[in-house]
Amino acid sequence: MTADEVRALADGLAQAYARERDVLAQLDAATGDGDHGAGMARGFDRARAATAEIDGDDVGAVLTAAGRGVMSGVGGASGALFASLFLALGAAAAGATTLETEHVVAGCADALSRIARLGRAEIGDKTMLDALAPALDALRAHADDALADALAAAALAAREGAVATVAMCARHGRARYAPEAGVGHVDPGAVSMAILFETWHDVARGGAA
Amino acid sequence: MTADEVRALADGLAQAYARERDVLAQLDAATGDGDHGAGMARGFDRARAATAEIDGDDVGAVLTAAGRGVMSGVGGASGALFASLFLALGAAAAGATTLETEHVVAGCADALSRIARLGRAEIGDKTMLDALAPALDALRAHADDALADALAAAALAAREGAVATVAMCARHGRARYAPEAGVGHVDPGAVSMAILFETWHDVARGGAA
Amino acid sequence: MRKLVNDPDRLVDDMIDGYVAAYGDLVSRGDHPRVVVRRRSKPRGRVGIAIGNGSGHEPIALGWIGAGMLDANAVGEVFAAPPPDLVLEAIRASDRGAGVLLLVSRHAGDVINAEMAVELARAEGLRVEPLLMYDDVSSAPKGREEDRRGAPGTTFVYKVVGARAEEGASLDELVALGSRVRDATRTLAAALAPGVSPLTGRPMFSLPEGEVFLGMGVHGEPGLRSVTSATADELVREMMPEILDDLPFERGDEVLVLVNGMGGTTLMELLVVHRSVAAVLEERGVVPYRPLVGSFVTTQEMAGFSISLCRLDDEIRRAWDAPVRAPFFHRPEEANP
Amino acid sequence: MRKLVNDPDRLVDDMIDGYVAAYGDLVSRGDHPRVVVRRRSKPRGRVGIAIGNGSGHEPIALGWIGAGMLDANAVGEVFAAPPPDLVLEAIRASDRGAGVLLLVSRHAGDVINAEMAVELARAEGLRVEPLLMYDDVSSAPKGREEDRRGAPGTTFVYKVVGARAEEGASLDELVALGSRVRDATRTLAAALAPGVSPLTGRPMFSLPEGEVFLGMGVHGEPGLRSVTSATADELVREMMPEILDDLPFERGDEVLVLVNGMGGTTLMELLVVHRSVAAVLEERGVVPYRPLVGSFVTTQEMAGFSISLCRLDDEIRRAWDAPVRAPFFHRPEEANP
Ligand SMILES: Nc1ncnc2c1ncn2[C@@H]1O[C@H](COP(=O)(O)OP(=O)(O)O)[C@@H](O)[C@H]1O
Ligand SMILES: Nc1ncnc2c1ncn2[C@@H]1O[C@H](COP(=O)(O)OP(=O)(O)O)[C@@H](O)[C@H]1O
Ligand SMILES: [Mg+2]
Ligand SMILES: [Mg+2]
Ligand SMILES: [Mg+2]
Ligand SMILES: [Mg+2]
Repeated sequence: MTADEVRALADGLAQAYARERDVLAQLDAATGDGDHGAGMARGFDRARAATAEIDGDDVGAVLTAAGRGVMSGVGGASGALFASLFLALGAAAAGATTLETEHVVAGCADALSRIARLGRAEIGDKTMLDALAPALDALRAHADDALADALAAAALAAREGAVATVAMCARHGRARYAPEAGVGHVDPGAVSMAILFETWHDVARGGAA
Repeated sequence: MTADEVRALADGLAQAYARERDVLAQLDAATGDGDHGAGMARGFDRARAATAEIDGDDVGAVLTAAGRGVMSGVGGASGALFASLFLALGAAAAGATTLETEHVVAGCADALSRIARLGRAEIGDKTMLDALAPALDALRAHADDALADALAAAALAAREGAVATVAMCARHGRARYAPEAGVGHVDPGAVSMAILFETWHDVARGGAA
Repeated sequence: MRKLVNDPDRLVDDMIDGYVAAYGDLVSRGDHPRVVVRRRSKPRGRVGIAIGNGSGHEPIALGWIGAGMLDANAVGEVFAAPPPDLVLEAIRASDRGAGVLLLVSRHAGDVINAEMAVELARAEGLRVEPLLMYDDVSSAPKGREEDRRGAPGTTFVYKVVGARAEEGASLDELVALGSRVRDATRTLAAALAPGVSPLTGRPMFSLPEGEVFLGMGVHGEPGLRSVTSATADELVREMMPEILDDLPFERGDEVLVLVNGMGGTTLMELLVVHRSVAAVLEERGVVPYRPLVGSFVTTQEMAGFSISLCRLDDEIRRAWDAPVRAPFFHRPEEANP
Repeated sequence: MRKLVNDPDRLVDDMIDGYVAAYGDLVSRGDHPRVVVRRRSKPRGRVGIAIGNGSGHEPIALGWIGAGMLDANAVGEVFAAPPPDLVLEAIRASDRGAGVLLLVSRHAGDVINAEMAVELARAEGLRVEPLLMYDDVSSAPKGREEDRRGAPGTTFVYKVVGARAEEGASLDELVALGSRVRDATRTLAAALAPGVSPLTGRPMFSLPEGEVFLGMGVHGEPGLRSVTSATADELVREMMPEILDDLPFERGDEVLVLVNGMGGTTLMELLVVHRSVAAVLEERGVVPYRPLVGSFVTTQEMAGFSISLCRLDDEIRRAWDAPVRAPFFHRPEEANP
């Protein structure tokens, strides 16, 4: 992916989260406070603007700009965590003019450990990690493939991971206080993570966002 | 009326206002804040207790004790005004062992001007004065008659006065803020004044309170 | 349970118990259990400041006892003026040999009971002057100011006479000063939803959904008219001319400002309201001085607010700035500006 | 109109506008429009005290900026933790060359954003230590205190570290002191009715009529269980053992006490509640020191209250007594007791 394709990704994500705003809000309302949809929509709108403002063909710089936009725009528990993902990708790809699978594997791996550390969460705690971790496994399994192919596998794995959170007990975030810790409901942050990989795959294979 | 009969009057009034509590509350709720029934019931219960506590056959002293009970027990706009009536009667009859019509005329006349001064109210302003003033006129017309007979006329006049408040505009108290200043509703304080003279007449003619 | 009450008949006593238990370093019960006084009286030779008022509006009155403000408060039943003998106790408790100023918010019950209390006090040889306070522009037309009700703008009177009494002003000076503050003060309220009576557990009045009542009194008495503003700013812009044009407040005037919450309105909202008040003042060239925002004069959890302005002079300004050590009055300034 | 709002998207900005307009002698906007700071910074060489938190709980945080308490507040959206870059601005704004203590009430969003802000600040060469605050006994069992949520008992930490920072305590001392206050504090809340979201205009949760929820969090998160107490006293007596037995507080202990209203509960009721709290403390032989009653940490107009206790030592006591000049924190004592 070129820097402009990363800009297209930011644009695609802004559209996707605007479209899914109400669904995400309802998922969060079921177990948390209902603001996840608005936060993601606002944050990725900022990310799109940030990537449009930054010139040049350094994909790392564009991803970092996206991370800054997410960071200042989302707020709440998930904002800093999604920002961490983009900042880690930006750091992994710093200076490159094409985003390759290896950058994505390295960035996601770094993000996984950062998110787990910041959130004090483990896999299985019913958070966005439960979508990110299987996506990272899939990326690793396809480390030598083209980015679009690796992302196809990651998107599938992320969505499966998100769906699997329905059976988990929340141990972090506000879902922890939901009746039975939210068992029976999917985790909104995990769904947002699945949407992220799905949109990314769409953009990477040249599809419409 | 002897001092013991004045004690019986206090008892009768306590019973009457306890019985009429909800009616008075509703009348006050229509144009004011609805606390008039509770206030009168509480205040005349205190008046009864105060007259029972004071020994001796000085009717003036018993009436003054009743006034103190009303004063500390009713609260709101009407408490001090009803207390003024009993304090004025007590002053007029100070030292006497029988309450005579002349004491009542003098006491009510004094009370009328005190109440008008304290409340800055005039006759026709839709207050308790609109029951007290016709009662005083009737008492004056029967100044040479026995107390029970004078009170019979006063009770009738007070009730008529209370009923006539239905057409008046309130210029004082909370009824002033009622829609159209309460036109169409009787004034609760005037009704309480009518009840007072009716009960007094009952007790004076030796009837059950 | 919608209200935290034990027995409605004991509510006022329970409240006072809880208050003197919490703030016993500042206030205590007087000789009468329904009179609350400073823990340590003001020095002899200073004028006492007393007030009697119905409860249910806290923190006002009860919470403003302390150096720089009130000496004694006679606490009535919920929304009912305290009887004369109780007000008399508050007058006695605040007398330090230089006379007592009795503050009276102009509502029928408060006025009648206060006047009778003044008679009783004078009969005992006490020196006491009542000061009627009225500031609500909605309750009588201009020119009949003395027929208006007391509203949250009375706060300015409490604060200013409280400060000057502490400094040693005489009773005559305080009557003149308090009258001046009152005559320079105007208030208008807007109610959005009723409070719940702690006695009955029921709403105190009803208001059609979406309507705002302008001129609502502190016991829920109606006033001017109902409006349907869409935003806080629109509502404030509807209210401000009624206040500004009544005195009138003019370009260049300096004013004290109080945005008072009625109980059920959040501080977040009151600050949003203050933003609009400040904007209108600026447009009119009226200059605010150290405004106060908060819920000081409440009607249970009634939703709404009032705006009060008081035109300043130097004595009022200095008195506004003077320190207060009451449990619930607070308007600090920088220590060394 | 049930809420006095202009545009929900501008609510936080409007609130800050109204705040700095009213209290401009004490506070002002920092370099970032969502950071509020003291008008005059603390002297150089003193440790700064910063906090980021979601809005909607006023007066807490925003209202506590001033000498003796906070230096800077990063104001998040309603009930949403502010993002890391905003918290970073608050850290920068409170740095006076001796490091910054960043207070963090333990809620997932606040913790995550604060930790990331700390990383960003350190990357800039700033010295900053986060202090996690948790006091809500209902949110995790004894033994897992560090999994509990922040609740209104965090007030004690703000006040105590604020006072000692003003006096010149070092960052290390403040971390130790703040941890000690936190570890000596316990809170339990009871909710009677939900608040209304200023964003949606709808109630934030629902509660069956007549039920009281014990352990409700400051955003309406459920906690322990629901009860149906008939009186304020019964409810307090149900709550106090959960608090007292958790630390435990023992006979002879001296404690700070906070009875905090959630917004929609009147001061009258809070004082009735405090009466029962004081009675239980007396029965247990636990000695209250200068309690505080009022609505300091709110959840819009949610009805209910919380009870917080903090076991005292001499340093904490002196810091509790120290003066504060913040617009909305107030606990005076007699000038010369
Ligand atoms: N401690 C945590 N570690 C990892 N992810 C978390 C944590 N807490 C919350 N999340 C994620 O954040 C999502 C909620 O995000 P959001 O609604 O934006 O924040 P908030 O809970 O502050 O309202 C959850 O669904 C979960 O995936
Ligand atoms: N200024 C006044 N002068 C004479 N009577 C008055 C005045 N104000 C009120 N009242 C009388 O008091 C009655 C109301 O009494 P009450 O409900 O006990 O007092 P409040 O209005 O304080 O609740 C009215 O019906 C009227 O008769
Ligand atoms: Mg959420
Ligand atoms: Mg009444
Ligand atoms: Mg009344
Ligand atoms: Mg949130």
